[in-house]
Amino acid sequence: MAEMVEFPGPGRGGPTRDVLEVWAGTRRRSGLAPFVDGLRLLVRDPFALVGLVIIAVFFLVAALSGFLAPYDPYEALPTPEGELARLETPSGDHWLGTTAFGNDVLSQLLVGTRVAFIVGISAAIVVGIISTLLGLLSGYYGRYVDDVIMRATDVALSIPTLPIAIVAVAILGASLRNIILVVVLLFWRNGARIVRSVVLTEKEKVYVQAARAAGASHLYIMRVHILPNVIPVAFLWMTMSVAFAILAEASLSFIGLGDPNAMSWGQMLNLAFTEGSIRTAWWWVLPPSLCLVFLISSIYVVGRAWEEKTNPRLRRR
Amino acid sequence: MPAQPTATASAAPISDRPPVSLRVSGLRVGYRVEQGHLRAVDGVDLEVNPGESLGLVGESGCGKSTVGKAILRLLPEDARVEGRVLLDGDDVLRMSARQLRQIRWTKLALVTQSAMNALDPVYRIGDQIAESIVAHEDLDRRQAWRRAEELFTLVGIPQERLRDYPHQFSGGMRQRAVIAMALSLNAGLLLADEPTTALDSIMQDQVLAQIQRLQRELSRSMILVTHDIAVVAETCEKVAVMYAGRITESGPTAAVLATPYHPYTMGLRNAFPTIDGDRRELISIPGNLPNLLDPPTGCRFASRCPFSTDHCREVDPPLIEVGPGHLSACHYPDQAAAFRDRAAQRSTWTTDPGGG
Amino acid sequence: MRAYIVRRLMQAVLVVFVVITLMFFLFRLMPADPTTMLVESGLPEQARQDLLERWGLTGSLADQYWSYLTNLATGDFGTSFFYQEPAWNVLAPLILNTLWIAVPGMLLGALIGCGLGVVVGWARRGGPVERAGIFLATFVRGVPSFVLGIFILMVFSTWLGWFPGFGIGELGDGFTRYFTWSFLAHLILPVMTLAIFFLPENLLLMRTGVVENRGEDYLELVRAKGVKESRVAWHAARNSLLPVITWLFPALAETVAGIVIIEVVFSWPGIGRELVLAVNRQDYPIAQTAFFLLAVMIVLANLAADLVYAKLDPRVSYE
Amino acid sequence: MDDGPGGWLTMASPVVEVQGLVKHFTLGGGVVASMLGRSPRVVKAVDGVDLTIGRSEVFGLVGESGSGKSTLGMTLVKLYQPTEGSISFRGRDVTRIAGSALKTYRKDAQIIFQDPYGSLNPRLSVAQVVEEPLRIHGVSDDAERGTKVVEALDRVRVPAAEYLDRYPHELSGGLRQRIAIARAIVLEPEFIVADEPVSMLDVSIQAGILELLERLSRELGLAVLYVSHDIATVRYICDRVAVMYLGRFVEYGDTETVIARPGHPYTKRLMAAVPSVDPASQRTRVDAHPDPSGSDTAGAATETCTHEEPHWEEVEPEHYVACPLH
Repeated sequence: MAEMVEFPGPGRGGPTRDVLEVWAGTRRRSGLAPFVDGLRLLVRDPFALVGLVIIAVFFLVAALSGFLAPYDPYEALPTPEGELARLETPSGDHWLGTTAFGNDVLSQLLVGTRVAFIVGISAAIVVGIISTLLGLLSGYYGRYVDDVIMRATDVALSIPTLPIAIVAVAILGASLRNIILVVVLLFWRNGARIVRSVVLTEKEKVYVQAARAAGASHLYIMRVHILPNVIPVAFLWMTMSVAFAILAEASLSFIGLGDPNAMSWGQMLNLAFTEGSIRTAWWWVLPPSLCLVFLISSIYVVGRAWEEKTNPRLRRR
Repeated sequence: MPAQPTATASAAPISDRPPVSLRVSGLRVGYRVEQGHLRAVDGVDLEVNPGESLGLVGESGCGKSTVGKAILRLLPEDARVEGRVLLDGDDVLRMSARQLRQIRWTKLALVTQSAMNALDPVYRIGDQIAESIVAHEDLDRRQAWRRAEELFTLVGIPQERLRDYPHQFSGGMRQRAVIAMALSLNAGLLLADEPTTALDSIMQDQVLAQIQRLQRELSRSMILVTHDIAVVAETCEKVAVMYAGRITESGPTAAVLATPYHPYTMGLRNAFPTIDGDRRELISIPGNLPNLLDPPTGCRFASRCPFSTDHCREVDPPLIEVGPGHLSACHYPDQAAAFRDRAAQRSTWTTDPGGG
Repeated sequence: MRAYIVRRLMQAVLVVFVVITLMFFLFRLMPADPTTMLVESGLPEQARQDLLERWGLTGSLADQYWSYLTNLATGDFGTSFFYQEPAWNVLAPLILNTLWIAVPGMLLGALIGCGLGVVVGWARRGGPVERAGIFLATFVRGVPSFVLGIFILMVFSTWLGWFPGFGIGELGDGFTRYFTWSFLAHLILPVMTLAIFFLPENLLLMRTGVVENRGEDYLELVRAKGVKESRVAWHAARNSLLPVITWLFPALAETVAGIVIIEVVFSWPGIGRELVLAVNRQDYPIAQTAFFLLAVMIVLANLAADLVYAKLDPRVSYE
Repeated sequence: MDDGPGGWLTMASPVVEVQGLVKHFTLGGGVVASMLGRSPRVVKAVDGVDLTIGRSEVFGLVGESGSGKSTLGMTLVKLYQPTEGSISFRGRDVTRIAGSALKTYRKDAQIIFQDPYGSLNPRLSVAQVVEEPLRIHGVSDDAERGTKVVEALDRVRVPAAEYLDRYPHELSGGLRQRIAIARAIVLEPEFIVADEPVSMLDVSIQAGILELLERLSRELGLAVLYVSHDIATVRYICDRVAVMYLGRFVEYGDTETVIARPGHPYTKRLMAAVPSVDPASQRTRVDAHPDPSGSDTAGAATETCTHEEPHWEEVEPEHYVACPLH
């Protein structure tokens, strides 16, 4: 006897579709689909699109800074008259003028872009990995593991960030490696919390229970059901960490704890500040300031748009 | 402590407002969504006379809650609402924000489903009740609290619990608190939107009994929006059955449920499990709701109706009077008796999924 | 309630203890001991040994840790290399200076930020107010504190010349110490900078909260009651305050970063600037003490936020 | 339970046999909590339950929220570890199994959840959802999985060709629940817990799902535990029913008998609260006046057994009531 069933709904391909063909069709899927979807959503937001373009331009400049820089950023340049080209206003020779030490501002700016990306990206990758791992462990296994990790982040969250960074870099020595290390130590904690909260929501999903009831191992559940939801969030946190790291490096450099061998935007400002040129040499002060603002803000704007699109509670009906 | 008011005396301090009549005509609600224009409600007429209770019943997606919210003008900004909602002759849909504020809660009060969120979690329940009173009457907070105490007595919650926060109440008590709040200004019309859906059966029964008792004692008009026809059968004098944004059948509850004229109502009855009497066969209605982005022409139920004809799929059936106050939107009212017999047999509803 | 406060206090003490311990080990990580600098300036070996002993730098690590703890407990934070004075005496007068920027700056930022957040959150979804509000807030949030400080300095001090941008001005004596026109004029720009630095995150969080609450059922009921629309928004705002306060905990630690930098930019004699100076002078007792003081400030602020939260959210149980 | 529902409980070859099952939850534990000297709270979700379900049988379990009925179901499929008592599956003790023995049991015992919207991962297509258990159990041959998936979909009357590549959000609640059932039967289990499978569905399609469960039980010889808050639906697919209240059974029996002559005050109460769709039926509502204490626990609580061990009485053949208060 035929049984009542809801209709298949408006036909799709009609009843002639071959089961095996359809089955074979379901075999092909891309693991990158969430990212592609996410990117598509981002591109639709004009602010995010502009942000993405700005980031891409900075990235290109960073990659090509060696080619683009007209002078050696550390070289004290002479004027045609043979004197030190000190605090020259922008000109055809020096598009962005020179510093109090006779360095070419544009060249320093370009090299600074590279430093920003080196610090930002390497710190973000490590932060991403650590936060994801700890967040997964804490959220998925719960109980004592969670208790210990979360209490640790509680304490870590009460420690003032920049002061500890200042002290740590002062003691360990001012180098890019140590700055990256300090950034990682500072930002794993927020990331771990964010990942953990996603895991906590995900692991309570009924389909995870169903997979458990079907005998799925922890690894299987993590891989198939939890990671796909964690990765976009972890990726967002990594993106934001790039900004945090650039910001932290700039702050440390600004107060004189930058790597003496890597001219960063923060260091340029530090030099301008300590030389007392802040109020006079606008060509020295503005470019690194604006670069910092545009790069960091662009990352924030993109991150924000991503969050706006992916947080179901913020989405418009 | 104020003197314990008795059940009858308690109504006295509440302003004496007459029950309200409601007449909804040609109500349409649409949303612009990514895929097009979603017609959530597509031409609904309703009538509630003073002191009457109407059950608005239907399944998920039929538009019953949207109708309720449209009456109170609580729909989101992007909803497009057409038609008339006459409350004692005044059109709610054309009121200014100020007029709307004035009639809300004095003429039209809402009892929502209080699963968890119907009450603001950070305010004391007493303050939330007092808020509605102070907004409309020239009373200070203390006087408003006195009224709230009386209302709590009315719904059977100890007065001192007014000082509690919502999370300290159980589901049933929250529901009663919401009812007390709806009664705070003795509004002429109560709109109860799935008021017992989240409750266990025993609690649901008590709350419904209470709603019904208060509605009758205070002679309020009421619209009860629910998916549960049994709840309507026991609580409301009149019923309107909705399907896919339209009313398919309406009339006195007893007549509609005992002698349905619309095949959808027949199907609903057959699908409803009961514990009284002998065990009957349960028969489900095959098929799905039509797509409201692009509704089919003709009767919306035609694709699932075992009796549908080509005529049904082409021509919209109007609501026809089939008995005193009993309307049905089916082209074949004269065959209703035969339909009822056939609808009771499962073979009538059986379809072959492949050939559907 | 009292048990709750006691428990929170215990947690705060625990955090301070962890910070102290962390500090101890951090400073032991130094490649050379702190006297090296003094040796270079011609300190005799005997004097160096005396110094090491006085600073608790002799003996096993456990002994050092113990003497470090006991010294702290007795209020002995060591002697500054640079000032040749007890670190505590150097830093104690600066605590108030820092608070003078921190408290008004953060309060202003939070108040204005939350207020604007409600406006942006309550605006039409996808409308110009929402889009512009979010964009501006996100953009400003990306401005590093020192860049913000430099801009404000350039505009209001150098260019417009409205306010002084360097130092703390002339202080009065005794009770009127902080009530001179000079001091207040010097206070304005740093406070403004901190407020702007602190504002966007408050705004964004408040707005997120309001938007999320807009969809909640209870708001529908509040609106149905026929109260004024502003009152409906107030309900949403009141509920959104809770996540904002939750966020304050981690944010406070970051905000101190802003304060340190702002003190440097405006040459404001506070704990943060002294920390930076000390680090550059390798004056570790001062650095250590300044760090300790900042950490304690954060812990106390966290404690306050925690208590405020408990007060605002009736669902917090005091058990 | 020696004087328990005797012969009614013993069955020639039961699929599932449960004795004295207890599941307690401990709340508020944790390192910090215990350091601070807070003692954890124990919730007795299931507090001593005996039960047998045979081949091709659909056993009904009725109770309100908080009665422990869902916990019992989830404990039976070992999503929770029982605190005490025993579960045996086809004569094999599975109470404390782990590792590969547990994995084998997972193949034999499956569960269908209440929420058809939450029980399917929105990122997976129907094909991927239904084949998941096969993948987990190492059926590595793609074609073999395909055959089994199509077969399971056939059994739940979902046209595979049409639906294999659809995603959950494209499906109605009823279809989703069918897919969830297909996932549950794809490993050919012998025991299924159906935890409120229709309570979130529209009335007009509930019957179809109930019917499907009944047919699958018959065709595949499945033992089914049908858990529901709604005694009315139970009568359509279950021959036997147990009423659960505060972690214990208060009444067992033949479904029609229990519905016709409920013995325990709680069962009476529960049944009296079910509204009738028939306008002619003049049901009198119990206690329209609210509980003066303001508490929610239905009056039954005060009438329940205070004995430590419930005392069973056979009020009529195949109908047992715990501590009946006549």
